[in-house]
Amino acid sequence: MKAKVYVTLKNSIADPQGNAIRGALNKKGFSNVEDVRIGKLIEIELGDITKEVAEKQLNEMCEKLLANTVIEKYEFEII
Amino acid sequence: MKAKVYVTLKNSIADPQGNAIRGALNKKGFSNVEDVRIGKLIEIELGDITKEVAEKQLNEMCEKLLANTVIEKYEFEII
Amino acid sequence: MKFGIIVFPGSNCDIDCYHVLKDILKKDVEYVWHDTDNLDKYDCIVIPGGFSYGDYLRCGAVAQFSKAMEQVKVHASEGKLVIGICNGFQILTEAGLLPGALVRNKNLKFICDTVSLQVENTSTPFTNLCKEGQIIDIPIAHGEGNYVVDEDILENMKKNNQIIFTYKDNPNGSLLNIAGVCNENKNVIGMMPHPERASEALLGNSDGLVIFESIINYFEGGAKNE
Amino acid sequence: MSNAYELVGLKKSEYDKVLEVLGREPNELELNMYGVMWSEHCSYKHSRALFRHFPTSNERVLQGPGENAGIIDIGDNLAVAMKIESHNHPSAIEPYQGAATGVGGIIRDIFAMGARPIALLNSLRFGEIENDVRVKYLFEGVVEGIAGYGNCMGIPTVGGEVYFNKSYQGNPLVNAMCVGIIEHDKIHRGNASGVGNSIMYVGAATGRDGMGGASFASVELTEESEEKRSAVQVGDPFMEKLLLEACLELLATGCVVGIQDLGAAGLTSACCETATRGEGGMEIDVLKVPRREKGMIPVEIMISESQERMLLIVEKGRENEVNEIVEKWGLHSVVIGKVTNDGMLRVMEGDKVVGEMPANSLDSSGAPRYYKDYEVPAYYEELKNFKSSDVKEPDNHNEVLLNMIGSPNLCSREWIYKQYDHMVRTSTVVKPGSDAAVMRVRGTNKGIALTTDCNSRYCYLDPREGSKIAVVEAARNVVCSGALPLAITDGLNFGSPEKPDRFWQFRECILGISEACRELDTPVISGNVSFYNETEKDAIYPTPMIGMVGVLEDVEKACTMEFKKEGDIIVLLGE
Ligand SMILES: Nc1ncnc2c1ncn2[C@@H]1O[C@H](COP(=O)(O)OP(=O)(O)O)[C@@H](O)[C@H]1O
Repeated sequence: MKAKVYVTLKNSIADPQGNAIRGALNKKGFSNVEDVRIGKLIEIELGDITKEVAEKQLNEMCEKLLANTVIEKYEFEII
Repeated sequence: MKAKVYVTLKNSIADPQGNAIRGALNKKGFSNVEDVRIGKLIEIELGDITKEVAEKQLNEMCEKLLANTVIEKYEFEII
Repeated sequence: MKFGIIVFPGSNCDIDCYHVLKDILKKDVEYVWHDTDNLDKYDCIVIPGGFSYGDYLRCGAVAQFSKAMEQVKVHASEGKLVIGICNGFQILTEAGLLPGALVRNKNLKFICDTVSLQVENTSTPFTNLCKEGQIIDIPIAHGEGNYVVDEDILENMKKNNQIIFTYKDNPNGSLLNIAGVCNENKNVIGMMPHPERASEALLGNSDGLVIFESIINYFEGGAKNE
Repeated sequence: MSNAYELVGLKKSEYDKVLEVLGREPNELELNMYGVMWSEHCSYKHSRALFRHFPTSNERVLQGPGENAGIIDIGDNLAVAMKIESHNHPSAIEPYQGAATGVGGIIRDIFAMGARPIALLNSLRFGEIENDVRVKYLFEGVVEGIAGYGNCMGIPTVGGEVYFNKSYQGNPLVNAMCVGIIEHDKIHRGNASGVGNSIMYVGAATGRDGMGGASFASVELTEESEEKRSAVQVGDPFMEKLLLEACLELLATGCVVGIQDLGAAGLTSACCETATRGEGGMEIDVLKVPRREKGMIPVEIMISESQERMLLIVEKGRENEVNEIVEKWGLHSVVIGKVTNDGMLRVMEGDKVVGEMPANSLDSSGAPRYYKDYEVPAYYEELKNFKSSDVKEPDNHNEVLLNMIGSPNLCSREWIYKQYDHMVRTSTVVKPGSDAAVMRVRGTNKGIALTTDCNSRYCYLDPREGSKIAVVEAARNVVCSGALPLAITDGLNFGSPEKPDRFWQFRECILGISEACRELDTPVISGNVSFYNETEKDAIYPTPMIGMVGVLEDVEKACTMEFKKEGDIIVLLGE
């Protein structure tokens, strides 16, 4: 079982890195780019478990380690 | 037009960060976790352009700025 | 009184804190390995700077899971003192012992420099020897020291005087120039600047000593508050 | 490129030498091992012959060139270990990781001697930065990579230098220097001694990183090198921090008889070098080597340049002691072979012998050695006609001064060293921004002063004089900080040694450094050579970077360069 976890900053949190990249893209000629937000994509090889167990585990992993819920939100996808 | 860009390390490139997180998850009781790879998720607000233009732009952005193609590969999705 | 300095894989400033407490202030101090399950004998726990677990994923994220941090929670709940410096501050926020989070510096760069701090609250165990509004020059060295916190929590923190240090000249984009905060009980503090790097004339700066001396005073000198 | 030996970078004459040594044709594994070991980077085949000019000993030198690092006595049973190392080509391709792994490699060289690393320095060269996005990218990436690795390790980066000049446009230089402190009786060396002793492997698992990186560093940068991009190594400073602490703890137990880091040419070089310095032979089993990727074949395991790995030679019977300490630091160690005395490096794959070569034939002592022709370049004769009296005096001196202060080569370096944690471990008494950094030596009143210097424009104009100037500039920086100059480590960066004019520059620089070091009694105790820093068009300026250490008996007497207070008297010394 494999999963992809997407961790992104909450909307209320400023993203200086995203801003810097937006600025760089604008300067490079992509003047239409209005906003850039940088998050994380975490790919996990979960081994031989069922989908239910995987879901339960992923929720726990995200809450405990993969995301800091003070500033981040997460989503995941099992594939 | 909005896009999500996924930037990940090429398979041949070591991912010390992913390794360390795998170790932490294993120790935390998720002993089934076999591999963790950490990449970036970049969300871009592209403004009012057509899908074709968006695709062209995204390819260029990735090659030039968003991914370091020496060690990373990328994919994107227009939404 | 006795200090314990927690050593995680990747801690770097453990020896600096030890040196100040032991060699300069002549206090009883021990290193405590991260897998300890007992902190009973210590009055004040120091969580030092460095890159615990490489600071991979997020600074301080992995360290919060150590056995030692479980004990730090117990220690804090008993009202004993905890001071987290730099990475230690990050670990304390990750562990939920302090409010808020530390994100990337606004300029996206690691910054090593000496900055001026204003002491905002002198009635804590960590600042009781400071003068009201005192300015101290303390080194910083971090890439992720930009303090953020939800507005409602911030309001509470203000009401409760939990903002302890602010930067005179904000180096990293921190909300309200915040450089250090404490918990509601005022027995757990976290600060990005490194007082242990400013505790010796040989290094050209001893402004940081007052923080360690305050802690000692709190235990041994009949603190002026609490 | 049809011959197998050419593919691994060997010349016909070199291949003939392999045939002669083995008395048969090498198999693929063996051929590759010769290829990496006899590359310029590992064998110093074009430079070794000139090293005899260097003064390398005096009563203070405890370890001269030839080991992982040089060691110089600073009195009271204490000594300084130091070395400089280039990581130019990797940094040209991936600046962050190239510079980071350069720092990682030089730190391992220092703790492999048993020394505690206490400071890092670096010397950087880039093309002209104004209006060049590629140069900006390289410069920012390199600085960030150095910061990323050193900061995480908790070793302060306390000094360095950077210059911009068009000769480095396609060939940036990234040289990193590390300095450690050690007690005289705690010095360890990379010897595989004691027949039957165990060869143990500690640290990161082996992947296909930097495959052929050693031979890669010895060829000119061309379009083709783009293809080798997957050869990029990624640094893991956290792993290295654990490795450092574990190794220093291990060395204190006395169960380790030899230790060597796995750098260029990976296991191949570590095995043949330790064997040559020790009992002469070694047998290792590639199947016992921890691997990160599936399906790796013996040759990949033997020449991989994965980072953060060490080879230990452990007293037979004490392997468990090693395992325990290593595990305490969250790492693993395994026995991969044993010391023998038959003079052979035998590579096993389980029970099967897959390669067998005289260990000392791979090592630089057995590698080819060239005595190249040299020739005074045309430009040198031309420039000799230049007279400074022909230069018109500027009308507006203020404007000239402002231009100079604002130029990339003279402006403040604060932007760089603010990104380096230069204060961690609270020993930096004189911080970056002065002539030399001064570090206290914990537990004593002593201090050491550290600097790197080289004005490569001078070295281009006159390699012999320019390199002397580099040495004496370093010495002046050390002296102005209140310290007595003791020794140098040199990072020699040049174009192709196979071109007579470049080789002349190299030879002249060696002679210049030697003369200055002899005069100052600051022997050369370690160093590094990086050749082939040229593109199809041009070579870099000859760039012999000088890293110098000096000692202060009383660190409180350290001196900084700024004016202290109004009314102080200003004296000009010298002519
Ligand atoms: N790449 C670098 N890394 C760290 N420190 C640097 C670097 N470049 C310059 N510095 C520091 O900045 C200061 C000024 O450098 P430089 O102008 O080269 O000095 P000098 O000409 O006196 O040798 C020195 O203290 C030096 O150590």
